[in-house]
Amino acid sequence: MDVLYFAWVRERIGLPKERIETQAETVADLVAELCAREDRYAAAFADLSALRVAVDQKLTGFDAPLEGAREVAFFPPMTGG
Amino acid sequence: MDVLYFAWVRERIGLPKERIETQAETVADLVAELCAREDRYAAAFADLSALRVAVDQKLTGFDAPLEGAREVAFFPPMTGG
Amino acid sequence: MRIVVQDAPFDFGAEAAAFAADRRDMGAIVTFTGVVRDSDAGDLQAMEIEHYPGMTEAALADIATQARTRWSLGDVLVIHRFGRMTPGEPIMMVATAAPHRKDAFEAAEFLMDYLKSRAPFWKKEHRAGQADWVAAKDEDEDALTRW
Amino acid sequence: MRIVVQDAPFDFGAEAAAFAADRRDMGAIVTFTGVVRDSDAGDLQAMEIEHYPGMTEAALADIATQARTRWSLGDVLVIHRFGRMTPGEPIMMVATAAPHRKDAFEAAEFLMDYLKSRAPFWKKEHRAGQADWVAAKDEDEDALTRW
Repeated sequence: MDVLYFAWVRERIGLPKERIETQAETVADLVAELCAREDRYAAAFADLSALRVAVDQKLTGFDAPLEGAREVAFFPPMTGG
Repeated sequence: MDVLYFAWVRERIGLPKERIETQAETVADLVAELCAREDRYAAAFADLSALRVAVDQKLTGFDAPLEGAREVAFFPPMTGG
Repeated sequence: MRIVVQDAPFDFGAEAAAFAADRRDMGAIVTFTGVVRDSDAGDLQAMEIEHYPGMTEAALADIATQARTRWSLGDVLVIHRFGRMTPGEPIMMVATAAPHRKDAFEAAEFLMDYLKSRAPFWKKEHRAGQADWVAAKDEDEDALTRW
Repeated sequence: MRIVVQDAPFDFGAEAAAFAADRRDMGAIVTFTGVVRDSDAGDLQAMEIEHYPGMTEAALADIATQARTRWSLGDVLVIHRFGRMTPGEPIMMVATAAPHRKDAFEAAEFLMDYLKSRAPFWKKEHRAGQADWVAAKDEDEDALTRW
């Protein structure tokens, strides 16, 4: 699965995109896996209320299932316009 | 005093502007004077709720005093924009 | 603040561009343009707009000044034509510049609502063989109650 | 309906003019333009906008389609830039064409409210020696509740 990071999430984790092999069933499970890996992930995901997630380019919640997902993206609240 | 007419009020009365010497104390008094003059005025002023009035280029009501007024205008509700 | 009342056509794009140019301290620009709309039957030949010279300019300036008092605005533009125009031609425009979008939007809507019912313009529609004064709509008068 | 996501500058006046041209059946055209606003201290060097290619276009198209479902609109335009821009430069614009002004205004405000908080753009402000991500405002999220 492709995992993408944007804005300060990208900066904290140190890369825009990576390929991750995972059995995580939900977005929250994936976040827990990543946090367990390295401190920079734990730092980026420390406050989930400050983060948004999209699965296959659609905004969703951290309880969203990952079955069949090809792309997950994490980013801060959007500031367009 | 100059009395001006716009839109269908102008068309019904048949002129855009006339000079009127009057002792009318209010707009309503002036309207009564005009209506007494000729049928075309009575026709134009038949329904005051369908008319608006400005004294010296400021929207006002039919009870407005005319003392010192130089210009009175009658017209239908405005349809700008 | 700029108020223009004229019979000549105006160039909406050029006016919008000039109004928006170099607004380093204004994050939000809103424009509204009113266009002569053809009748549903497609038989409108022309729209004719009569106005009250002198009062028109004063009423528009008063409405624009009220908007500047009520919202935090950097600038206001009002252009309104009179005379004869055909379907598809711009009748008028307003533009507002504000630091924030809420002010720019609200002020533009306020300007339009007041301009519709409080500026001395009257529209007449010309169709084949007949000409009718446009009646004011209750909803336009009602729109003022929200301000 | 036209959705444009690009790093190049766009010509607001030309886009507005093209959008408004020949709208014989649309009486009301509203445009909103967002401009890079300098800081109060006047020390903003640049605004940098990051986005999520693919999702951005889909999100903007979805928001525009929602607007067309909710209001009687003839057309919708959304242009949004990404990359680096300086104070005074347009960031984005929306335009709506409708038979009546209420629809054109409401749809433009709806587009802006959703675009602010639901399209994947992130702003970073560059000042002398520092760069900060712009924080989302509670009031922008709250603005969605009115629709």
